[in-house]
Amino acid sequence: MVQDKKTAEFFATQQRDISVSEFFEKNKHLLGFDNPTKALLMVVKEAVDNSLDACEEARILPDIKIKIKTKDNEVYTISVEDNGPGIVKEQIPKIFGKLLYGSKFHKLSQSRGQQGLGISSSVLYSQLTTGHASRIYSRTGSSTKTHLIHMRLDTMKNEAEITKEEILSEGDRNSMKNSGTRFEADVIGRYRKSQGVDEYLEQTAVANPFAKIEYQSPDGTELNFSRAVNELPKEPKEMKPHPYGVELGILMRMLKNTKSRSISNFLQNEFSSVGSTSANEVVKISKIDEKKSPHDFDRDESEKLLKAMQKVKIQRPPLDCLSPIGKDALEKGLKKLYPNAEFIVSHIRPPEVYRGNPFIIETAIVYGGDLPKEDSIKIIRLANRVPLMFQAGAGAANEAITTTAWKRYGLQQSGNGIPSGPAVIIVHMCSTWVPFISESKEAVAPYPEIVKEMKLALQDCGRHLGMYLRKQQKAKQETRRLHIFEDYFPLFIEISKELAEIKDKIDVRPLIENVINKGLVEDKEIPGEKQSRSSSGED
Amino acid sequence: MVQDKKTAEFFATQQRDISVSEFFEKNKHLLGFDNPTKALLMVVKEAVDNSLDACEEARILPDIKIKIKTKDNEVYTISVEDNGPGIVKEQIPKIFGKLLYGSKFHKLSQSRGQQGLGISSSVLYSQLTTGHASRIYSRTGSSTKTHLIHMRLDTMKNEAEITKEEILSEGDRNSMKNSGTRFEADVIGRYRKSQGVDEYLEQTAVANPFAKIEYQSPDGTELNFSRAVNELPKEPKEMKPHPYGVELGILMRMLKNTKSRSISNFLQNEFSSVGSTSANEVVKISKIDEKKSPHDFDRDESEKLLKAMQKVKIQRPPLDCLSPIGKDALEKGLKKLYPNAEFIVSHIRPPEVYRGNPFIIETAIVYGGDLPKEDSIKIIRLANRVPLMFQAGAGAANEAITTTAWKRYGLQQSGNGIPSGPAVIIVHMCSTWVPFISESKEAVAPYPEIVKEMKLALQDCGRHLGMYLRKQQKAKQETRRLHIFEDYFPLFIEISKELAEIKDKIDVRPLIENVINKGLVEDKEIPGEKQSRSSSGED
Amino acid sequence: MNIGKDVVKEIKQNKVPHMNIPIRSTSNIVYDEKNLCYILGNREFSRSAGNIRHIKKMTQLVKVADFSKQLVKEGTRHVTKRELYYISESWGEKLKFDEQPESDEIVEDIEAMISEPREAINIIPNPKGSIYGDIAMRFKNPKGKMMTVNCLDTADGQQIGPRMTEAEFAKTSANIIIAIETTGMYNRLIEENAHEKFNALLINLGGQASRSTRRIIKRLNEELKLPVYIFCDADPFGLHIATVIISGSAKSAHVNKHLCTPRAQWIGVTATDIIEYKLRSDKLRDLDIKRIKELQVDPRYEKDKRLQQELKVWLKIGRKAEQQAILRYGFEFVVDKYLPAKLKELKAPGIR
Amino acid sequence: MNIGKDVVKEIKQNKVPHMNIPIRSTSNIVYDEKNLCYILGNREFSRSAGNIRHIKKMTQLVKVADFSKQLVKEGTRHVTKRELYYISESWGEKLKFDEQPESDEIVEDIEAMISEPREAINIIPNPKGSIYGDIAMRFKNPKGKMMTVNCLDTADGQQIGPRMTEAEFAKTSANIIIAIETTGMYNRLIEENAHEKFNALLINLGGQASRSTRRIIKRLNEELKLPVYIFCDADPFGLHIATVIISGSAKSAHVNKHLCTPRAQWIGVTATDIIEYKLRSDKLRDLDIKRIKELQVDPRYEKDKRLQQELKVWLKIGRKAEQQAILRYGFEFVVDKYLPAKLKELKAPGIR
Repeated sequence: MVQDKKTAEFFATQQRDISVSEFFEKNKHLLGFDNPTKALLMVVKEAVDNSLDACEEARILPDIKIKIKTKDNEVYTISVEDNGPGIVKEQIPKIFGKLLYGSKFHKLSQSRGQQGLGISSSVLYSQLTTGHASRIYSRTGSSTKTHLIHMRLDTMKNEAEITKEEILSEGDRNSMKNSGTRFEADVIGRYRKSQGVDEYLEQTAVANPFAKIEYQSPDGTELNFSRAVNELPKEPKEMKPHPYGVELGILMRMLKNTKSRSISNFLQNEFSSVGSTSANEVVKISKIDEKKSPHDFDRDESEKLLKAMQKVKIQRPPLDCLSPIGKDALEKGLKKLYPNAEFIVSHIRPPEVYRGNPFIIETAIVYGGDLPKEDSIKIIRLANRVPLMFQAGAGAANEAITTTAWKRYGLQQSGNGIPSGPAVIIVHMCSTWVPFISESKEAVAPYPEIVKEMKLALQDCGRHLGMYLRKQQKAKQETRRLHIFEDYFPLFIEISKELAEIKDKIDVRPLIENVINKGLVEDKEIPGEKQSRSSSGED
Repeated sequence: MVQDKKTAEFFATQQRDISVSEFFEKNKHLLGFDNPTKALLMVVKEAVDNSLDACEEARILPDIKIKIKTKDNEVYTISVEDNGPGIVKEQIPKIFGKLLYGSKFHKLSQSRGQQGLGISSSVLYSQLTTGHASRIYSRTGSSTKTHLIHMRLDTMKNEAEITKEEILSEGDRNSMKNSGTRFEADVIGRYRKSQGVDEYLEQTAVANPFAKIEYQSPDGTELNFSRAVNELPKEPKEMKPHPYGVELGILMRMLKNTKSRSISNFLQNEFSSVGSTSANEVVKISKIDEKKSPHDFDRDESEKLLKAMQKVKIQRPPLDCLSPIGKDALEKGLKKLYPNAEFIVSHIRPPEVYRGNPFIIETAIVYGGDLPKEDSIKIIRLANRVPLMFQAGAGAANEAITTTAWKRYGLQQSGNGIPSGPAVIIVHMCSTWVPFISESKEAVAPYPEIVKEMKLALQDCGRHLGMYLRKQQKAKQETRRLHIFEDYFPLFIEISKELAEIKDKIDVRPLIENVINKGLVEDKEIPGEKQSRSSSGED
Repeated sequence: MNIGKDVVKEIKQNKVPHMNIPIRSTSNIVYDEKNLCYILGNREFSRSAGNIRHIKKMTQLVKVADFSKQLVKEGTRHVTKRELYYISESWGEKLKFDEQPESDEIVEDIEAMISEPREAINIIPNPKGSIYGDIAMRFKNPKGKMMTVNCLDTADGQQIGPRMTEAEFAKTSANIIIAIETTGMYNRLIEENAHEKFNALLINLGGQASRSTRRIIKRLNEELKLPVYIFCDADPFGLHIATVIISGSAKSAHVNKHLCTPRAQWIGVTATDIIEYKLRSDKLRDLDIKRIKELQVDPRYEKDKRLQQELKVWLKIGRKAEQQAILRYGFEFVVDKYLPAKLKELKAPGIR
Repeated sequence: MNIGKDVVKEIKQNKVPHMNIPIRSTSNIVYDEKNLCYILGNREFSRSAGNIRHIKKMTQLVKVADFSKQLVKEGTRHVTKRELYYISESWGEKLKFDEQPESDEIVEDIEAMISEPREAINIIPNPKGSIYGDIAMRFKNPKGKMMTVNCLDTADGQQIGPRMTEAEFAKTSANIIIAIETTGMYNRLIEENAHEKFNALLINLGGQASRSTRRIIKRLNEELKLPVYIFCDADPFGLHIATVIISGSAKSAHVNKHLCTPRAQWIGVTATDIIEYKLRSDKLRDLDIKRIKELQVDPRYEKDKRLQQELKVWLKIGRKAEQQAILRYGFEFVVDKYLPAKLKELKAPGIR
């Protein structure tokens, strides 16, 4: 066979750009659109996450309405509406019609969405499966009108393709009452009760006890979660990177782009937790001329600087960039969801750091009530207030739970398994950067620093649970003590007399009174009392 | 607390584009750069995959040289050189310096790389961890000279940033001898023998028996794989999408962009396996006016067309787009890797289709020789001739292997586990689109159609293995047959006489000769012979 | 035993010798309405000396047959199956058994071929159990001398061994036989003088009755016409002990008619007794329940209304008890109240 | 038994009564060089009637003591531990035992307190084993009448039950005692007339010797000065059977000195025999090896050179055999060659 050799020139004609939309269109499973069941949930989840983020940033107590309708159990129309600030008309095509566009990616701050992928991928999935345009309603205030934009996503250009624009009159039944955003899309999906939208919203309510959520499911049932607290959480601040978490390539870029003229200023301005003392110490240790402009650093100097940064002891990152649910709000939220629970406890860990990113772990345990006694406990995993619904076995929470010894806290556990008993365990991680194990954000990567904090928090909750259960136990025993003594003592004396063949009348009542009154009734084991028995039940 | 409400206008100022490089820089674990050990392997793997693809497309028998050096066991310098067609200078910055750029993404054809992510992410990882530029040497033919380009990746622009360009003189020791490409990069990595580069190259040699691979490892040892066959595999053809695998959104885009004027032509030109008969049938079933221009189709008409396409019986996709390793080449490659193996068998399945994508499964089993007898068998998983090194438990091959009953084929297996015994199992899937479970291409998604084909192929190999093992067994038994008969028959008669208290002399020799000569010695079980025994070994 | 003769006959006719052996697997076990027990059907399989999978077994079979023929001739020795296995070593490499199940199978093949229990050819099961009460036994001692012993003249009863099993019944005043599952209850009945009160022979089964004990019960029943009453734990295992004495086991279908006592009766302890006497009880295990359900459809007991009723009660209460649980009413209750009531219900002779 | 009297004394002194009970756990077991067995040390623990964890057990203890005192007085009844457990139901809710281990523990507490085995208070173990040979036994029958029986006049030996255990030894011509582990070998020795050949009483242990059997062996040894030889399987379990007869078990340290026969000797089958007689053998299990290693450092056998030598051989060959494996040489070998050689080596009286 003659081989027709192709040249480098020929290949050059074949190569071209791939748009990020095309990439994710072909790889939609990477964004969580693996199958119709999951896809339905993902669209709801991305829209609700965006709504909660928008309300929280605008300091508005969120009021979210979710409706899912279907005629044929194949195509589902999803509508998610919030009372947030709305979106200015020009931004709508970008936010909903462009993958990798958003406000959170370049900041370090705690938020639900991060990568600017979620809601536009819903638009993409919708048009891919049903061909329909998505509808975005937005009103930015009561003085403006509701805009309605119908749009698709042009995957080759990674741009929105607006198919229709309307301004709704105040009387229109689709007009928004106040400021807010409503997202509507049609997707091919499948609805199921468990591990689906219902459970996701239930857990979202626990993670966001300040939100009001109204939900109408495809089968027509309504599920409403009212607010458990009436205050928004403290607004998390944006932070700068911490010196301990930066890589050489990033540092070089920062040096090149900084406006600071001196290296000491550079360190103080571009990083968090660096004051003049530590900045100067870094410069000193690096042995680089302190007058050298950051722009003139070459690779080797950058590397020296990086090593110096890691040698100097620098404070932890600031904590105001994190906003945990909080002990009170978390417990109130759980009480609402489990009104019959016998015992609820939560624990919030002090902030910790992994790879320069600050994070806080919160955990809670709900015990008793209507919870099934025999099953494995239920686990609710949250990251930046967002429920994680899939890959339960892979994440950090699973590792933390299965490597904790639950027996001592009163739950059943066989080997290193998920404990069982009438309990729910909640594990929440909030951070400026949550390390997910995939883009579809299904589980938190089990970094040792994170697993350790989760375990410490769980152990604290566990100790409280154990104490509660032991106290319950003890109270029951206490009442039986005196009873036993009064029951057996006269009988003991009676039989002993018979054994000794002594007929004298002996009144033991005074002795009994005496022992009880003096508090001499004991309840303790004696060393050596446990007699060794190799077998039992001989004939 | 007064809440400062932020408006939609304020938020609009916060939002911006995220470049795909920035995205993957922050999410590098998604590309397989989870940790130093894996990162080192990924860089080698991406470069070797590119080299093999280039040689194969240019119909050149590949000759690949890999060198890895380190001074401090932290920074590793990796060099991968091929004898392919080289790359024209203008394309180098795009191929190596831009994520999502390549020739394979928009085509349907079998190739190693697909998404245009791999080699540029290596450049990205290299600069992120060491700050160094990567070096690309390229020579497009013996009449041209070797170009050397030093470059980094500007993540904000997703573009190459060339730091130095050279043209090497023929005498320069770095000059390439003939056409080809050499990629050099420095990364922070960790080298280990098992599940690392060595094993990857060994498996690559099995999957590409026509390639010559020379490898110098960080510890200085050299590993060379010579060619097992001297012919390149048949070149896989590019294919058009198959009507059964298309989604509504994609179909709508194709209708809009087609050059065909009639719907029947559109179907025949833009899809594979559609002739005029089936095209006309589709049009008929769709009940759309056959004269309507494809450009004028609205959504609902597109949907009708799609449903009609799925109703009409259309041939399978063409098979010349696939290029399996082949029974002969695969077995030769395995024989080279396991020269002492007792038995090697392979099986190639006829092409099948999942979601409109054609694919072929090949499997092989190597048995005996130096392989450890007690361990779990070794599994080599290949996809489009590329070894899959991680997530062995998650993929289709694992599911196919563990749900096959290996005991009947002579391997040990407890429950639904990985079988054990002195064996290696090879599973190769080639397809125009391999469904990986993550971008880092670590495992093939376990779609039922794929798992089924894998099982059928494995069962065929298993049957051959079983037959071989049973034949070995049988030969041994045969020789013992006559021996037993001649041994026992006289004794049997002797004791029977004693039992009957008969003293007559009986010469049994003639009867023995008679039975043997007439071939009357039997060796079979009689129905009912197995007497039921509920217990054994009574006193 | 014509086994040897048949072989020699075929040889002389210049044929490859064969043997027909009754099939003992479940498929060839049938219920014999006449003998009221399971027996083997007519199906046989044939071993041919020309089949190398058979020739060794056939040779070993004639060897075992020849060996036990010598034992019977000699008259004072008995071997257990285990002993046979070890003794086979003295027969040389070709004939010795590699595993005991091999020799056991051949012993059972011979039993089936000659339609007699192996005791008849002096291959005996391990003895277990003992007898107490007024009966004089005539037996041959190891030296071949005939002797007589009365089972009332011993301290704790006569051990049932190979000689006892074969003894002649010289004289007895007993009216009935009570066979007792546990050694504890057997001793209790001795100490409470049950043998006098009921004019009974007391037989200690010591759990599942050994073949020797089943054989001696059958002989006492048939030769002396003494009715037999079986007193067991109130659980399916106890009931099983009783049913094995009454109708034999499927496993020994080939010799059942020589071992079982079809007219023997089960006293209890019954499921109803557990309720009536409020006995200390344990939950039935899954295995127990399975066994009860099997017994409900067993052709041997389909028509036994009392048994069927008890099985129903068992399933309903889901509990089982030991026979000694009756001791909750003290020592005498079992002979003063419990057994008299039971024996009266079963119409035992001499009980008012 | 002063248990009751001590309680009443303390009550009269207006004290909360207590009881001291010897500790039976391993930490309080010591080797008694005089009696050549493990016995309990001096440590005791104290139960107080004022401790609610103790009061119920103490009440049950005096009840059991009182109950068995009545048995002893009456003189014809014995109960097993299981029977005791069931009988406790008749004592009412407060005194009855919920689980048998509870009553068992109290029986052992009493044994330790009175320093006598429970047989002395008519709480008997389940009997097992039998005796064959020329010895006349005088026993009290259930009605209290004294009777005599010779163990040679029975078919398969006299069952060792509660009455046999307490029997007087009226007359014997025997010189030695051979105790045999398996029923199979016991029957073999009867049938080979070993009792005559060695002038021996043959005792069938039936596996691990029951307490009754150990007791009767000790009595025969002490009262009639008959030397005892123990013939077991060639494995650590067989050896264990021998050592329990010789020195008792740790579990029964509190009564060992009433049960063990320190001068009894182990015949074998020894590890050396396995090699010498080429016996059919199986691999030692891990458990066997562990047991052998324990015996190597056991203070009771440290100075027994023959035993230590055999233990070494055992570990070396790594195999075990059953005593019946000697049958590879036919029936008579065991009495004609094997036992004579062994008894001679152990200097048994009357053996040339």
